[in-house]
Amino acid sequence: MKRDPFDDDTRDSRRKLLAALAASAAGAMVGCARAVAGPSAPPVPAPSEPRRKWGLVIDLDRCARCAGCVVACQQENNVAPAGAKAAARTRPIHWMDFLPPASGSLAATPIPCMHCEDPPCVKVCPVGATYQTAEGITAQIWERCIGCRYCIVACPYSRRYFNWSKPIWPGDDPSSLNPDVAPRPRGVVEKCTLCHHRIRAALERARLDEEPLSDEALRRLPACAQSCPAQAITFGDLADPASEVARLAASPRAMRLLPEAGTRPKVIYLRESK
Amino acid sequence: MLLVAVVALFAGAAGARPVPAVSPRQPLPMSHKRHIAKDMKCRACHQGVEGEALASFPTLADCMDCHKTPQGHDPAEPEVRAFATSGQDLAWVRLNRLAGHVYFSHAAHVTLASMKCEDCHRDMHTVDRALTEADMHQNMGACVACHRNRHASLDCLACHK
Amino acid sequence: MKVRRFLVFLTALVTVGAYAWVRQAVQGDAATDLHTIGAGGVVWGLYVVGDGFFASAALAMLAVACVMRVRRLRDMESVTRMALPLGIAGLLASLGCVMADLGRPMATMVNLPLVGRPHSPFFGTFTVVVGASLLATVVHLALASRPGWAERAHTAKRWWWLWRRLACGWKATASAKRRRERVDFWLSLALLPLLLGGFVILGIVFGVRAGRPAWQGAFAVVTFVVSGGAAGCSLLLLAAHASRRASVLLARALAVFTGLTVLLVVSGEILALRTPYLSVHRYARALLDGPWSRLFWTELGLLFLAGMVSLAMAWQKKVSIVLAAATALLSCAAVFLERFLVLVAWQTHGLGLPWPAGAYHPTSIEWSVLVGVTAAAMLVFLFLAKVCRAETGDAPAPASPAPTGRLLRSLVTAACLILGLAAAASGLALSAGFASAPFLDPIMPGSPLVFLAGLFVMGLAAVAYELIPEREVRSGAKT
Amino acid sequence: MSRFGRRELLSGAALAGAAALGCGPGKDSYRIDKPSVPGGRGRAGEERWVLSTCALCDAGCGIKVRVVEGRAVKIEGNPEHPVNRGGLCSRGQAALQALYHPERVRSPLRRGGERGEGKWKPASWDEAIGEIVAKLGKLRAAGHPERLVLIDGDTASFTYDLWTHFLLAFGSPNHIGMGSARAAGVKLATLYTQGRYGLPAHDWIRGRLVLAMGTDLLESSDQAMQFLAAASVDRPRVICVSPRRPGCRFDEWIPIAPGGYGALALSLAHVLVRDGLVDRDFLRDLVSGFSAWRDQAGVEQPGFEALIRAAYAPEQTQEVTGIAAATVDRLAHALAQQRRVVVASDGGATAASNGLATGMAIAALNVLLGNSEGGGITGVQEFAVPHWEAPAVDAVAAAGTAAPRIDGAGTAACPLGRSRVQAVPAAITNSEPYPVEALFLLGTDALATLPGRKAWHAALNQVPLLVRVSSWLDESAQQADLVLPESLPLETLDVVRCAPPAGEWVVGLRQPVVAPLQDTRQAGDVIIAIAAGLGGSVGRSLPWKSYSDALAKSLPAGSVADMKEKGGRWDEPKTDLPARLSRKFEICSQAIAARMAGAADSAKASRAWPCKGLPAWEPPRFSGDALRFPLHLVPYRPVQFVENGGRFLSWLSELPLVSGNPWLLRAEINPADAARLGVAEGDQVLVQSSLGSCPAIAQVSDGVRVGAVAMALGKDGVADLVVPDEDRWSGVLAWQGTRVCVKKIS
Repeated sequence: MKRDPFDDDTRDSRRKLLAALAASAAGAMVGCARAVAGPSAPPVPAPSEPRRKWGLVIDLDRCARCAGCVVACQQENNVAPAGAKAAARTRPIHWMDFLPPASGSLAATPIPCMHCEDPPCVKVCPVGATYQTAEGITAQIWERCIGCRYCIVACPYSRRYFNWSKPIWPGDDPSSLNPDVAPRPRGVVEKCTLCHHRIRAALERARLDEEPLSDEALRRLPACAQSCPAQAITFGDLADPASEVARLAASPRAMRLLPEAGTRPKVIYLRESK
Repeated sequence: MLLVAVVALFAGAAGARPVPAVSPRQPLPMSHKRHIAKDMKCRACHQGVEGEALASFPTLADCMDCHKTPQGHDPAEPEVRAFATSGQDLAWVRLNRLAGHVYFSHAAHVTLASMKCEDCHRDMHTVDRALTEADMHQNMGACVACHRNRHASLDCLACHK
Repeated sequence: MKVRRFLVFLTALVTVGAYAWVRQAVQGDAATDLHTIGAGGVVWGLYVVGDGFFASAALAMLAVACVMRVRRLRDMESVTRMALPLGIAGLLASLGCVMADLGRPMATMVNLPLVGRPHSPFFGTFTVVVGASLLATVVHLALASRPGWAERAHTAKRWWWLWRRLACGWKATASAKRRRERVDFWLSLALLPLLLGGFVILGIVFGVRAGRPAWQGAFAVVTFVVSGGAAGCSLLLLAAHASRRASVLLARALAVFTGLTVLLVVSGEILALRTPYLSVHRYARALLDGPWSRLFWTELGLLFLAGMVSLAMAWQKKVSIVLAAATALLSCAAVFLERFLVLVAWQTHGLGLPWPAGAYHPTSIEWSVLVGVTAAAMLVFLFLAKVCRAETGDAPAPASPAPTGRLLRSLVTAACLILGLAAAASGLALSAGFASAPFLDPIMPGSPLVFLAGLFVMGLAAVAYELIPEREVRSGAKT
Repeated sequence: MSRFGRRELLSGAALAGAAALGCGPGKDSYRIDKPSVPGGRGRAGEERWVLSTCALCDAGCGIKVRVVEGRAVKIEGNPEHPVNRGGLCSRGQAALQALYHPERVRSPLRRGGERGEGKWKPASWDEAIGEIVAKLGKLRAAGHPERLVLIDGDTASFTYDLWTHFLLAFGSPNHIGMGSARAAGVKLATLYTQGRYGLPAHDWIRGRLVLAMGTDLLESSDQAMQFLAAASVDRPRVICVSPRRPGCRFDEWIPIAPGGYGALALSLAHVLVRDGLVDRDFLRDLVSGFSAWRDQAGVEQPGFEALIRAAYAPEQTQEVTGIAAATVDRLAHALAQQRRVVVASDGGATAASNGLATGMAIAALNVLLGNSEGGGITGVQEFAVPHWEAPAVDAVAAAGTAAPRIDGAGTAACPLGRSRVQAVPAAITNSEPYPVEALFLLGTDALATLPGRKAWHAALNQVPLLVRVSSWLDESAQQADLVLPESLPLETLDVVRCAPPAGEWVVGLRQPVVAPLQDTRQAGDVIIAIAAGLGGSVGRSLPWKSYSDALAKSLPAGSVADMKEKGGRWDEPKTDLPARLSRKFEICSQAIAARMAGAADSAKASRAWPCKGLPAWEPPRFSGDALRFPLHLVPYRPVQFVENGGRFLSWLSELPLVSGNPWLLRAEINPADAARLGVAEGDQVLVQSSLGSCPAIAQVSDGVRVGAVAMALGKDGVADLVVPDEDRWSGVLAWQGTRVCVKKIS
């Protein structure tokens, strides 16, 4: 390989390599030592930030079932349309979906991932591709996933989707893809991330501007909540008693889906009232 | 011990993974050394570095802010003006590219964590041209190690997207 | 000639399966009839059913064989001997099914050994059931076949050198035979908990699903184990037709297993019909008179028939090869259906939320892969059965003085056992990570591999014990 | 250090594994490699939000578009915009998919083979416009400018006004809107009772009860966002009246027989008057024609009160509405009790042979409820119009404009209508009143979305020059001689009239969010280029260099620049509603009387508007033999319905609002009917009308009234079932007036 005459980091890279070798050896040893010593300490959140618990409240009374949130989610999260052919085989992906009305109920229910406090999907993942973040998001790391679909089977809400084939954008043109979200390859399970990239950006922006992130700024943060014309979807920190979501979650209309599953969802519905 | 060696071997091997062999030519033979010698800061040209995720490259207009008039005796300097008159876009070739599922914010690292450019990039004091090869060989191990040392978030979602 | 034609037929089936698998690999899982759950489909289909069927049958066969070995039933030797290659073939088939099911098999081979999580039943299925049982069984079979190999090293015209290498130092001395037996006993005893553990884990995968109020789950675990026993016994019955006593014993066991399965399936169904949970009730109705009713009643009918036939054989104390084959076919089909219905019908009709009911019609690709895997497993079995033949003069070991002890052997064996146990335990502990949240990674990457390696080293204890020669024959041995 | 080097291990092992298997490391499947952008991508990572106005329906919601490195990547609602206040429906967001759609027409196309053969030759804009100019020039030279016909679906944007302007100068009266196929029934009712053509503006925010007539509020695109935005503050109670259970959230659903809305409205009025639930002072002051009155000749005329008292007791109408008298009583009392009521309707209720009368009856009900006192109608929307100098009209143009319209609107055939697009095919085929030489088709895929596909097909084939202005090679474009690809709204500058709630006045701005991706042009630029090509008085009438120049002149100086900051112009929302009615509400429309008087004598004799301008409701007329076709077809516009090119947007097609395969066409049918017909859920059925047939999947649901079959428009084949009958006065297309039968396909 022809080397750049100005590039003098050949030595540097060797040094780096050696350093990496030493570091990894040390790391492995410390790892062993730690394992013997006991459980490793969980990563500490930055000291100034209180522990948050993100949640969504969906007001079924306000929701008019316009499905704007569905497209907003697909657009924001680079969900490829299934296309007429694949959809004919009922394999569309909708992180935000609509649950058909149960008998006795009047209308369909928008249903994102419930971000359970005790997520069954996390328990069954054989490789730790899905886990719960410190702030309560049930996350999925695409590259980890091996595609066994155990999490899909375990999820009582069927809120996980498998990429049955390679995602294909209309005309193979990825122009409209959101650069903040990685598209998922074939054979990987994907799911709602509560627009964590938007949360991350908002937190970062707030820290850069040196202003605390207010509850008002958070309420419409995820794409679904932002798009909702009736403002039926509210996002926020359930752990903060002053937040709008916490207030709504305390409403007598509040309910959770399948409470008997013991999953304790952090997506809370407000019953239709009238 | 054997296992440790294997781990180390893997780690080293992956860390030294080669970057693409093609050396793209940059549109201008811009000398970092001379700019830095004039006491310019990195952010003067890489404007996004303090407030945005991407550090970004200077546009032709940014260059022409200074180079409308000759600034020194570099024989290459007239090239930038020639470029401006030709009407072409100044298309710098981006060499350092993260994996597609990694999020990295310059603002978070430079402004919030007060890291220096040289902590990750090479020192440009001595480089007499624009980069023709990626100068970043960071990998996840390095990211995680640094995050751990600085008590930054170790959450997967802190960096993955 | 007949055998050769059969081999050609099997090879053709394997080729078809391989072709189908390649097509699936190219097209993606869209080539199957698996769909998004809740949107009218199932995410787990034929492959996982096959995995459950093969694994449970194999585990059952191995368990039966181990019990016989542990009880030192000498005249059951032909059965126990067949059980090992059958078990290996079954475990390999289940492995094949899982690999065909995975969305990213390549990533699995990297990620699972590196960051596998024992919390997941999938880890259990994969490493304990398939990996560990397979390893142990292979060790077991290899050791048990050494006398046969040694004999062949003398008689065979071709390949004698290979047999000789494989037999590596087998001397048909009385003490060696005693040692052989002892190894068999301990290996079987060690395998039993492993097999039972695997059984339970698989039963959990198929039965109690995390987070679901799956009422039928409580029964499903037991049903899974019992029906697995039925499938295993029926297959063993086919293999054991040479030994009358073994056959009758197996027929009796089979009758019990099938009867129990019928009982469990029926009572499970009745219970499910009477639960207050809408989803379980829907599932039960789908079996009783819904879209799955035909398969459900077929399953019960097959089980009943198999039970009747085996009962008749046990009663008559006579087992004909035709009847044995028929029962094997009947009960295997029934158990396969049981797996299918528990897995698929539950996904189509048993969801907790009011998603529309689903349907599942496996594509030709799925069937081809399944058939290919089955055929490949049969080939493996035939190969192993041929290679690992018992020696002809299989006389019981004479009551000779106890084998002379040897410090080195004891030391190495003990070291292997302790080291292996330590590695397996620490591997398990490390990969379990003791809830080192937030991301539930093993404390050290690769610890699942350590766990497996530990198990392997434990298996090596048996090898060491058997291979390290007696002091007096040291000069003759070539270990 | 417990998790050190996980990544390395993974990738290293992957590399080793890959190497062992003889293949190199794969491409990074997570990387998004975007193609280059015309005009450069800007600074790396550069990101901005551009304000604009949505164009997927006539509501005109404010949008903001996220543009990263020169590409639009997300559309969101503009939180400041008074129409939608930050929200955005699925349609508006799908505009992004249109922008980057691979099937967009990339440059002007000229037909290269027979019509409909699908052979195209790319042409330059100069060639295409040259061809049009040559043809139009000949028309004017021959003194027949009226033979140019323009069918235009987009009335919201100023481009529509520019076309009108152009046609005036050119000399054709044939600017045919799509109103009769949409909400003209409601708009004409507003015209004849309140004096302005347009949807009534409701005070959604203060309305506490919404009575939705023939609409589920989401389908009624013009009003959906106002309703939703209002619901975001405090959701009113929603009562839906329609044969099909609405898809939106509702509190009560009253199934009604198709075409019975007017009778219901009059019955409700009857109960209100009978039980003394109306505000007589208000009616006296602000409403004319409620009680008996004397006309100019001094003859006493019966008022609205007499009409409803005589013929519209709930007991009298229950047969035609299918709603029990007790229900009507209860409903009327609920309305009266609530006071702040919005009686909403759109094209759904009025798309019947009694459309105009139905619209007037609903308008009357609104007024009877005292809605102008807050909570309901506050008048009609005030629309912005461009301030251009009147076009120069020469003799040819004057003569041409004076010619009758080919769709017969305003003539004896359709005395009270403004346009009648469904009459165009017959007019072309019969060359009645004169042959059509050139047809411009804009904003609608007439062949696929309007009923009577065969007639349209024959007619389009007969036109010597058919120009389709469209982004898609849709069905109508397939028949065209020239396809002119218009720039999409996200690529162009335009000014649009939005449909705000009552008391507000909103003009939206569309601005180029991204540079045009293909060789496309804004329709306004095309008009100006054609006018310039024609020269003479036409050229002088459109003196602008470009459409953006014309826009700058259409509004006060500097407006467009200001609007770029906000995404439009609007007053601060008025908090001191109610704004009073702008003029007296004429329950007994003098405008209708005047128009009827003006119509030809023969028409007067044969087709006198009954009841002298009162909402003279007649039972609906249905096409098709009741014995052979026993069921009523209820075509509806689902949430994802987009008139122009909607089927190209897969996001919309895949909305999970139906279970199962969203791409399939479903026929929703009541379980009682299904049992009678032997049809089960999921069966393949054939829906037949006297005009055509179309296969569908049966969806057996109690969400459809007995005797009705509901099918979503926007999918192939549904429009073909509809027999294009119409209201004989207003020309409103009777979408709801077709009988069908359903057969199981074995």
